[in-house]
Amino acid sequence: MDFAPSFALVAPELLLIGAGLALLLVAAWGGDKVARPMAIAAAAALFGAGFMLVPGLHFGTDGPATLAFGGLLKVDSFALFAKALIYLAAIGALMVAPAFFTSAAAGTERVMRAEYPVLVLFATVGMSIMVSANDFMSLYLGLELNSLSAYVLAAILRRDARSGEAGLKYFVLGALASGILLYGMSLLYGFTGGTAFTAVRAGLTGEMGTGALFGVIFVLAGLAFKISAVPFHMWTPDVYEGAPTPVTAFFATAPKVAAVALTARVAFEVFGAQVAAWQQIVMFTALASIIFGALGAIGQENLKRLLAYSSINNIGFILLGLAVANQTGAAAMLVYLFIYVAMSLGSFVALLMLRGEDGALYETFADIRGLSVTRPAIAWALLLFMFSLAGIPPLLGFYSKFVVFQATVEAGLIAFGAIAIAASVIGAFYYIKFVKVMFFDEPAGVVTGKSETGHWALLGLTALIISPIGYLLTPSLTDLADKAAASLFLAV
Amino acid sequence: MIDLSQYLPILLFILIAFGLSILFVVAPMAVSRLTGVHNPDAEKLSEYECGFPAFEDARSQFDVRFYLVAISFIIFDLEAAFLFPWAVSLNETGWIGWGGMMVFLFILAVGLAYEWKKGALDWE
Amino acid sequence: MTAFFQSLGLPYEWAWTVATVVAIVVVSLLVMFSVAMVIYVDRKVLGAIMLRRGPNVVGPFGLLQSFADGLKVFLQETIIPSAANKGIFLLAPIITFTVALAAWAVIPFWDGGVIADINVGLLYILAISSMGVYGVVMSGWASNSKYPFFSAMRASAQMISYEVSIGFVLVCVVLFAGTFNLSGIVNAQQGFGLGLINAYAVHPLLFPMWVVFFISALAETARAPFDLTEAESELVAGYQTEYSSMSFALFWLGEYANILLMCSLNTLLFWGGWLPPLDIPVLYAVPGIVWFLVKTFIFFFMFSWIWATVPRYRYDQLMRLGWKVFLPMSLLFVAATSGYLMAIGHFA
Amino acid sequence: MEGLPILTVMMLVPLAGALACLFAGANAARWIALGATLVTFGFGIVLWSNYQIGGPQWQFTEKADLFAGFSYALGIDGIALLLIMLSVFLMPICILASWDAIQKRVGEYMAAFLFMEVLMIGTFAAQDLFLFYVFFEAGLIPMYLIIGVWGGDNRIYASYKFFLYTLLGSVLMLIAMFWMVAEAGTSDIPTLMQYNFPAEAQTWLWLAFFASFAVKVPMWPLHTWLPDAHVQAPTAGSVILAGVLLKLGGYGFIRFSLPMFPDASADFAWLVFILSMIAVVYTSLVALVQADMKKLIAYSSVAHMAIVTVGLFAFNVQGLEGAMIIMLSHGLVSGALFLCVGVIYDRLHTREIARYGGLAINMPYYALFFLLFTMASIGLPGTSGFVGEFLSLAGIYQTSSLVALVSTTGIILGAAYMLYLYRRVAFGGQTNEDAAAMGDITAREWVMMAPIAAVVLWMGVYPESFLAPMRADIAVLDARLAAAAPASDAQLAPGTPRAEAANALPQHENTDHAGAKEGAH
Amino acid sequence: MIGIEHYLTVGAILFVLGVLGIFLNRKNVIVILMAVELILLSVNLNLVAFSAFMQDLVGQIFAMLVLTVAAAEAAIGLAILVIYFRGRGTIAVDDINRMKG
Repeated sequence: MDFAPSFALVAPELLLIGAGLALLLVAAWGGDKVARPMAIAAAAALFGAGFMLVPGLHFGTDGPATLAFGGLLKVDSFALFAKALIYLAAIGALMVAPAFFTSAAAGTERVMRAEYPVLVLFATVGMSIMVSANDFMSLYLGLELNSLSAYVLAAILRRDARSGEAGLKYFVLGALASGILLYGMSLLYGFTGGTAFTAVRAGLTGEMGTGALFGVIFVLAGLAFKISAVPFHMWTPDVYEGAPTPVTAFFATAPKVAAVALTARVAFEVFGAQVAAWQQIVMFTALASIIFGALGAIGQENLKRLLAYSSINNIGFILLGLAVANQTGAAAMLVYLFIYVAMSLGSFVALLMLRGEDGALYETFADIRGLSVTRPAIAWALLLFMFSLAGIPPLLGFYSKFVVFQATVEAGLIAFGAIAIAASVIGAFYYIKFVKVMFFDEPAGVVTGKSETGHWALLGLTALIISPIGYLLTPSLTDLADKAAASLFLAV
Repeated sequence: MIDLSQYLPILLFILIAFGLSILFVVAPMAVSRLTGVHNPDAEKLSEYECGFPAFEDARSQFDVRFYLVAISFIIFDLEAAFLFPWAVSLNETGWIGWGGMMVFLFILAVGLAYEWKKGALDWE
Repeated sequence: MTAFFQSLGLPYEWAWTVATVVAIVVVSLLVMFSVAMVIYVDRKVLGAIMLRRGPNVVGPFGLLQSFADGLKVFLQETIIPSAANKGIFLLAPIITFTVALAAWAVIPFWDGGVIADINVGLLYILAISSMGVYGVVMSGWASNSKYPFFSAMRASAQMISYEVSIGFVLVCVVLFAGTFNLSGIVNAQQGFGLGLINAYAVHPLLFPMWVVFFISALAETARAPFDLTEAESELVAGYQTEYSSMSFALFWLGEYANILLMCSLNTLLFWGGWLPPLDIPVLYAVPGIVWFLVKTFIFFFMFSWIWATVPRYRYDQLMRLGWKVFLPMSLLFVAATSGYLMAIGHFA
Repeated sequence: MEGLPILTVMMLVPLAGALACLFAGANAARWIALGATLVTFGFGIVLWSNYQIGGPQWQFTEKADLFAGFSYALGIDGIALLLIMLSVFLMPICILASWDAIQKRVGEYMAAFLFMEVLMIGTFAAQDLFLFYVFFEAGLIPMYLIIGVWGGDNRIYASYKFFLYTLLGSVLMLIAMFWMVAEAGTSDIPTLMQYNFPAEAQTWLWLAFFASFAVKVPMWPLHTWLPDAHVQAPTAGSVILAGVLLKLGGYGFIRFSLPMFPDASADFAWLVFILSMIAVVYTSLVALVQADMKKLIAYSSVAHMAIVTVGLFAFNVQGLEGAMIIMLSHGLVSGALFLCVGVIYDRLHTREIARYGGLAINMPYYALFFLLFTMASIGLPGTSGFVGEFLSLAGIYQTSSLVALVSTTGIILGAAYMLYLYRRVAFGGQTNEDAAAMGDITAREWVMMAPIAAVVLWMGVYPESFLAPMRADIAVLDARLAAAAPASDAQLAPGTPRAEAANALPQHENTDHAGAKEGAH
Repeated sequence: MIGIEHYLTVGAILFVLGVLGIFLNRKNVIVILMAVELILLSVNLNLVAFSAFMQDLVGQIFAMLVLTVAAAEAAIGLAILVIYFRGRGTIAVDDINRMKG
């Protein structure tokens, strides 16, 4: 068996694993002192890995040539799109970390742990495998590699009680989710006779037996946990609040992309023959996520918690694209994902920049009162992000909702789309509360801390992307998303 | 289907050994009751201490290093679990199988090195 | 034996069952008897090295000393401390002894002299001996007393630490033998050393592994110099402190049964099992079981000898040896052995 | 003018101004904003003078394909032209009105206004369904900020209400737009205006659009955001809200609901009528008892806009023309009235009517302007209000005499509350010393008021200038609606034309009738 | 004779026990860890049973994979638990409530 083509296909992952292992040793010998250069090196590795994706993304790739290791992995355009997004989000999470960990915000430790970049790298590799999984085994492997790294990341502030609690909660519910997912996989294996996606798909054609149906439901439930869709969302606010903010920024972006991409792949490539069985479920989940995400956010005082609900809400819209169950919907979903990553990363960077002189983090509404006077640039950026999240044109957030709803309506799910879009107004309520607090209220706390250039760069970049100028990106974004969605539907 | 019948003697053995053990535990208790040596009192039934009653719960906190050992054990024992089937099937997997396992071992060695350097293996 | 019972007119299934049960009982009783005898040997050897006499009162040369001790504990009162968890407290010795006996199910005493000749015998041994930790932990926990608890923690940490290296050592052997079947491993050793010596241990790659295995076996069975679990000055009698009567004796029996098992594994895995030391036809005249017993006894003698001569390790030294010496070393040897075997075309 | 994308330029000028203002100091921002709006107004005049009456329906068209099936398509007809003119005309006045009143965050304030102007021009000029939506909806952001940051005490409640009401309405419209585009295969508004959607689909689409425009117009009972928003917004914000943003709703009806869903419009005309009738009577009565000047004017806006909707759904030329003229007139007049309130608010910092009195004594010019705009609001002949109201009521009378009757009470009540307001503010004794000590309007305020007054009179005396550009477009719309027009209850009994008719022009019966009604007054 | 359905039933029972253990347990977080292991165990049982039933080795390979991951999961779970315990001094489930909302 010639493995050279397979290795070529997974070259980005190999690079990342190599970098991760090397950095692990650096971390062991260098200690926390070298954490910052390590973060830079990790970001460079991610950048390099991302660069390797460019040809495939540009020309589009699908078909049998994308199968690696005897069909365990499938590195098609869809996987490449998701990977690119994941790498970008991970770079963002690395960029914002050092300033946070060395400030008072990180509690008594005030030191960035050298393991942070390593864990981010490993989590990214896990996600990379997830999105290109073509077999339940590789799916599970990637998922767990990601999850295990993520559990540790959530609890990385060892002296901080909230961080520990976040890690514990994330772990317990994450493990439960993996268990449910796995149980579903074992049933599917038994009732379809294989773990490869193609085999399961073949086994699911025609009338579906009870066992297989249970398998499908369990797998979907487990995935819903991972993407924190209602009714499996309860861990999200606690974890987002408790985890250190750079980690939260990471959680809100990269793993979301990976889990959503994975869900889409499983839904279309594995359960593609049983669309009727899952479409209703996904529709319900999408609507419930939109509504409960929006309702839950009302009354929250903690900004990270609020953004957690916001992410649940956004997942609802993303699932809307999935519920459409056609290629347009999948492409819309990917476009939404990209814009969501930009918005969410930007919001968290802005949060990270809100610090007092001693570096303590401001993370409640009371802290950001009158921010437009004290830190106008951050306030304006946050304003853009919030209106964008609310889907108000001409910001790019509108475009993301636009494509998703367009797909929904074109597929004839009009009532569904109408309910969803009406529910999105509830979400707008708390997004504009942000703006209200920052712009209308009198200044309260003195936010005078300085911010790093890296933060400014990231904030500026994300703000630029979601500003109307971002529409310049949309043609190429649409093109990439279309290619990716097409490769997903090649199997169908 | 794998032939499980060759495991039947093992099952029998375990049952018999178990029965024997129970017999050994229960029989003396019965004997001591019959012979009348069974007469416990509070002092006799108190736990062993240095002459005075225990100050605190015996199951108090213990060193976190025990956890570290347990965790390391799980990881490396499972590594061995992967090695066993590999060791008997090298003739079929050949150099590719060997190379794959070496990569696997290398990654674990890196982990071990990290653990070592971080002091997880020290008992000081 | 099945044939014998069949000849008595029993149908095959019944004959097989009866034969097996008889064999099991025989093996169990033999093991217990051997344990009684090696305890006596242990004490004698210790006495001799310390220039004392050792047991010499009960029976000729004190040969019946162990049986007298056994009778004594049998008639003792079983004390269950009031603070203990009764069920677990009683279950702990049962498990210890059960697994110590059950491991013998796959040990071949001579060619074909095995109760269950399963293809993964070695794995079975590993699995069943790992269960021994449960007996220790349960006893320490259930006693609800300080010293047993600490001892149990120590003992389990120690046992699992060395189990890791044992696992890797076994992989090296299996790489050579190509099977997990113990009889198969023994047969593979025939004429291994230059067509002359029936032992794996003579190979330069395997001899260090045997040393590792032997020392790990000492640690695994908590024999001196690794008997920290019952370091009397610190921990009284270790996890058995609260035990009395036959429950106490079961730990004792189980421990020695495990020691014997380790000795026989040394024999089987590295020193040719029932095969004569040299691959010379004339030596095959001696029955295999004799070779097996002799070799096992030699290893037991070494166990006693070490007990009498080597001072006890500190706990940190013990852990360092296990994790920082044996583990990397055995890991390296797995890679080296497999690489070597691939290179010489052993698997072709 | 050929080749110059004038509409885009008109949007780029204030956009550039907005960006400049964001980074400029307070005083510089004021001048930049004034300059930008004046330049835009100048372009507006160029636009109007180059507009060919009787030329092609859509002029100054620009088109560039974008993505997701929609394009950057601009172009105006007469209706859009006039509304754009209204916007660019009011804008410099708004800037002037904020000249001294706004002292904090001037740059951001001016930027918000200029951005608002971009969006208003864009909304009226958009020829693509989604582009329209983008401009339409984006207006929420600057308006939310204007009310919230520079508004009165209760600004937060008002801004929330404004934002959420409007958003809820418009997202439903978005869904309808998606369906329309999927059905018709194009997002081009002129095409869609001629597209015949299935009748049952029209019902839903109409309702979805109605949800958006009814909030925007606003129609009773969705109007409650309006008094809050008007009262809390700064003066210039109120001017823009009343002057232009309310017109977006009317424009939406005339551009989308009526031509795209004529059948549904006819079916739902009764709904519009009932809501409008309630609005006219109810809000007029409410206005009568207001003690807050801005609130009073805000309620009067609701009443006036109800007459607009009545006129729009009259399904005839008079109704449509009347509605358009009311929109323009109301844009000017209510804006001007808010300015009047702003003038005295700037001096005394209260809007309570009772705090003023006898202003005619110490502020004679102010009282004059105020009087003019009050009369225009009432609809005194010779002012712009008269023309629109007359045409509109004449139009609806053909369709439903009952609706016309009820709507007309609005005029009477309007006279009541406006004159009552004027009496309390300008006449009577000078009860408060500080009110009596206020000086007359300044030169800046002259510059704000005088142009509006001039246009109000112009529109009242010679409405043809404003009717002419729209005539062809209204005719097209009327033709489109003709098939669906609901049965009329005005049992028109055509009389026998007299041979010796005073005007020898060939006439419609309608005009005849309208003339008769006028005589009856 | 024991058929595939018997294995599946046991697996399902174990799975349900594990899930219940997570949700109904209010005392100790360690119990939750054990419940998670129970779930994975039920999965392994299913996989191996199916694998044997279908004469297909993939299930057993998958089971090995699950075993490994279960071990890693237990390791990390314990580690997090230790950190949490150090911070809070308790591992009672009801005390995990620093964040509520």
